[in-house]
Amino acid sequence: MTSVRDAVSFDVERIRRDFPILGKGIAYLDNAATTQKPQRVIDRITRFYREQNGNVHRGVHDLSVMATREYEGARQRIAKDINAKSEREIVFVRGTTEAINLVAQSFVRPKLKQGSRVLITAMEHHSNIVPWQAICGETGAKLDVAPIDDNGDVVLEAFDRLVRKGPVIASFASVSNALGTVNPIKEMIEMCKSNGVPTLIDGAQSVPHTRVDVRDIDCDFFAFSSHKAFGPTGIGALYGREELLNAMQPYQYGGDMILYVSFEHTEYAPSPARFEAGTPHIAGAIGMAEAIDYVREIGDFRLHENRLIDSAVQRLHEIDGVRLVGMPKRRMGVVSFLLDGVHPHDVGTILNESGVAIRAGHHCAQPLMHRFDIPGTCRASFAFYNNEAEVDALIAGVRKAKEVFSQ
Amino acid sequence: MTSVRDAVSFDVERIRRDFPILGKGIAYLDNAATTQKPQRVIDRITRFYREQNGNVHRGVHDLSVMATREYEGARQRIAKDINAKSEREIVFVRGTTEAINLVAQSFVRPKLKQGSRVLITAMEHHSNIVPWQAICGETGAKLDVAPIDDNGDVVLEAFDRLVRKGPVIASFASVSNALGTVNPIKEMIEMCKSNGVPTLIDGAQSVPHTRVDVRDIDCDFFAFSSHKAFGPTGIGALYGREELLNAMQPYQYGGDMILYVSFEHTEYAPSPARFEAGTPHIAGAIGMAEAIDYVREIGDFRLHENRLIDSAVQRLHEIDGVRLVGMPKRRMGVVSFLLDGVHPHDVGTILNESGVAIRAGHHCAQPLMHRFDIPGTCRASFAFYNNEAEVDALIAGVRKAKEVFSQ
Amino acid sequence: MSQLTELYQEVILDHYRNPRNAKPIEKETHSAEGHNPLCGDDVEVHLLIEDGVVADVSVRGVGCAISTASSSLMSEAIRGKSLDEVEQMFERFHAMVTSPIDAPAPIDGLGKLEVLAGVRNYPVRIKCATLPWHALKSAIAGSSEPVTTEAGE
Amino acid sequence: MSQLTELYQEVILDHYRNPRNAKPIEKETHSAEGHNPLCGDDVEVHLLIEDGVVADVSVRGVGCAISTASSSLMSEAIRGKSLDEVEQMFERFHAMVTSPIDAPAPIDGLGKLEVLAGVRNYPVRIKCATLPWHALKSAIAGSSEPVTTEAGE
Ligand SMILES: Cc1ncc(COP(=O)(O)O)c(C=O)c1O
Ligand SMILES: Cc1ncc(COP(=O)(O)O)c(C=O)c1O
Repeated sequence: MTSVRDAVSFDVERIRRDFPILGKGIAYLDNAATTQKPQRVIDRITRFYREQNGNVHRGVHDLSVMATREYEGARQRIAKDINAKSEREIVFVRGTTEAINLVAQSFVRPKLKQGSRVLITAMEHHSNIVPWQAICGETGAKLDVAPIDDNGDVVLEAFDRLVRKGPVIASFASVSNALGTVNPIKEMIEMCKSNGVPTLIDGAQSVPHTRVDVRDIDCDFFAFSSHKAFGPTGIGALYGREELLNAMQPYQYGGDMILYVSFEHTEYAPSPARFEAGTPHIAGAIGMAEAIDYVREIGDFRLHENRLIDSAVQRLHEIDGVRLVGMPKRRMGVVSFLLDGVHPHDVGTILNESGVAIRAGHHCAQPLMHRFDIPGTCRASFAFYNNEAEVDALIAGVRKAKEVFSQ
Repeated sequence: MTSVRDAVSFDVERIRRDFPILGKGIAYLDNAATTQKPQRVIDRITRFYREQNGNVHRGVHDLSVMATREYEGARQRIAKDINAKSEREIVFVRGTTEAINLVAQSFVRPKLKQGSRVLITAMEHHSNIVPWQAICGETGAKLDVAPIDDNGDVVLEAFDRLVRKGPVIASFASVSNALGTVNPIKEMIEMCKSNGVPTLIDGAQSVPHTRVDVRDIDCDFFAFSSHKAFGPTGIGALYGREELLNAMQPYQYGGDMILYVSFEHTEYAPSPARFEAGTPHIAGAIGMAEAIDYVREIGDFRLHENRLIDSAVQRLHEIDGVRLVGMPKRRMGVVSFLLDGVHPHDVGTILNESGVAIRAGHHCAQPLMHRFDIPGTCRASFAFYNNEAEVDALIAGVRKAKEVFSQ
Repeated sequence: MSQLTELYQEVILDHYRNPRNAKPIEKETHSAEGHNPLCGDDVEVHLLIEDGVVADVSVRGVGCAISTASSSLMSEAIRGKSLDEVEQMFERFHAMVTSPIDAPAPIDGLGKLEVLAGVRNYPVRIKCATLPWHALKSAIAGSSEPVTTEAGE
Repeated sequence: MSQLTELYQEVILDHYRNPRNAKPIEKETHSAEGHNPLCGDDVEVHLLIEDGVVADVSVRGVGCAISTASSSLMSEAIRGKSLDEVEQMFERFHAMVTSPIDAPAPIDGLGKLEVLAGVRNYPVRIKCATLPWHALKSAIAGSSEPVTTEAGE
């Protein structure tokens, strides 16, 4: 792969060739749902199964040792990428959803009682709403929702006010999957810290676009999914401060997460083993680390991505009858919009006929849709491998939808 | 691939060529830990990522539709293979461990109170012990353990007696991963049914060797892992009767498992969506189904496997100083043994030097080891692709270990 | 006619823009709701069933063109029909929208509803067309559970 | 000498078969347990520390040849040593068994313990050799938690 190059020289056409699914006639603008995989990641998975496949931990034979080394190496790679203190702060999970459920069950739930609070924002994904609802419902705790303004930005004063009520956790997205809002997470975490409130960042939508430094933002937990960051399905990571993780209850129970089992008594291993009962998704973890390697090597694509998004926003805005949903101060990856008199789902179908893949619907953010009093939006979401020709296709498709519905 | 052929014509040398990792000088006899993958399964995963990758459900564009079709098709394939009534009875999970945890949390836990009982056997894997310990500990329920005899067979009268105490569930392995014991699950399930006791079968070790018919055995739940059955890591299936699944609490909360979310109230979807919060391991499910297709097409390998196991048992038995652990009435896949005066771990290291991959240790079955008053065993475990030359290598390796330690 | 213009033909757009029978009815005996989580479509079906006949009907909802038009067309089609006829219509409609695309759609006895045959070409949209029918069926069955298209169809 | 015969050399097999200092001691001031979930090894270290010196020691356990021999050799090596010397020995031992295999092992000052250098070639077995040392350290530190090699090494 290419070595680090500067932003100006980011060559998207060259990068596109690394992705076998691209260039087959589909303008893939559904990256917030899942991303495409570079051949290198696919090859890495293949190589694992062809040459290194064994079960991890506790094996004395070479394949098991090799698989363990690669699996634990992947953990170290991820720890380093997000600047965790140690690889023991990285727990492999199925994805962001499982990571949030893990924190909800093992960290938050035991602390909840009647009158406790949990704080989220009005723009969260269902995965960052429903786990909290469930445990609040079970314990009589209250779920506080920090409001957002009409642009789709969190109202910080209101957030701060809710932080001061002392929730057991504040859990919020770094980037909204439905609006593209970039939250000022450093500032928000700072508010939480100065009130002793632990934080969980749902990083599903920022990780594909920007590198996170968990020690710099100083969160307590950070969750993300590999499949949204150019890696395989079925794997993701939960970062947690080691001292918190080791004080938490296990999440699932079984092989590998215990030190000692008898029928009378069981001792649990420290993190990360404590949270990884059963055979993990070994190939997934390795592929996830490979995707990180790949992304770190292709150079700085932020300028390219920003230009693309700006162009999409601008050009959609110019179409008569298009209304943008969310005009946040800072945006990443996502543009949500509506076309007058045409339901998003119909726009989606017509765009698909034109070879443009977008998502239509509530984007697993129904409460946010209620906030804007709409049933859903059309969402175009971008990755570094998208290009201006794909924005052209998007614009042409929207115009086509307008035409079909103006009969 | 080849079409169905009869047992006599099962050509192991030909089958071995389907597995790229075989024939590289390692006699892989650690199949109970994880199995190797045929090229066809690897290719299927590659094809998904290269041509069909999209997020499942709710997408209007072709890639999402295709991914959904393949993912749900995999579910149907699995449902058909195990003769479930409907694909809605198949929940995708990370593996057997997660499947058992799911049943423990969502089906059993809400029914437990002080004095309730849960029934397992003395030969269970930690994954089928610790989840029950955890919920029994939390609720004051009692974990009953049906004893096994010196041969490693469940004492059926004792099992029956414990069934009559009316446990909330009886959960037991179809085949022991540590001893190779084939449990008479049909008979055991029958005992449970006639006492109204629901059953969960840990099928991790039988599925790689024999086809299950869940309606014939008439269990309520059945759990297994793909990676132990020639498929990818990070995926497995829980079968459950539809009416039970739909009456159960969700397991994890998030996207896709809900019908409707507001901040006040959330409605859960029926099975399987109810239990599949978040983006699933799409490639894994597809690869798992492909592995099933492969295995069903290579012909009947039971005779071949049985001969191999019989030979290993026989030839190990002939070595002076070797003691077999477990002499069950029926055996599948696994031979556990000890070499006098040599710790299993040292045997494992020496076998590895001789190019033979076995497992040494407690096999995540510490209580079983206590039962036999041993710290662990050497375990050779077989799949259909093993051959007599690999048994030769095993025997040679054990003799070598004897020699090294007889200095 | 391209598949797209077949799907979004004028009759459908007309029913989408001006859904019939959307006003509340004065007297009702049966009702049900339906959700399609895919589109976020919601539909409510209210019926006045007298002597085994659909004497009055109201169908309301927020939805895409297909589900809205399907609701509206359904409301017209079932008014005055006996429950047996409605049941038959349901079966026929279902058969039409799920029929294989390599043969002509079975449109017999469906009348105006045949304009929805184009949905066959868009498997992911079939649920949009059948949502009001499922809600209808559930209303007639007297079930109080909201129906959903989530669990397959 | 092959790697295997280096690993399982006579001294090691001897200490495996006849572990030294395995009898309980009469008076003890410090003790700790260690587990290696990989092998199922268990070890107990009991110490009598007087005036900063290991005056008596007992190490018992069930384990593989490597951990048993390492326990036995350790017990001999630390008897009569000051805590500082023991600490230094721990560091040196650790450095030896984890040293890269492409250079000679650093065996300076390790005396008889050097017979365990062969473990370097078996990364998966290093924990076996270090288990008793970790238990020792934990005993000296007065920690009551059993140590484990699970969480890395
Ligand atoms: C009998 C049995 N049950 C459960 C498990 C756990 O399976 P997994 O690690 O795939 O979750 C295993 C695998 O080791 C097993 O052999
Ligand atoms: C902001 C956000 N959080 C959480 C999730 C859930 O991620 P996953 O489905 O990978 O568990 C998503 C993905 O849709 C998301 O966009």
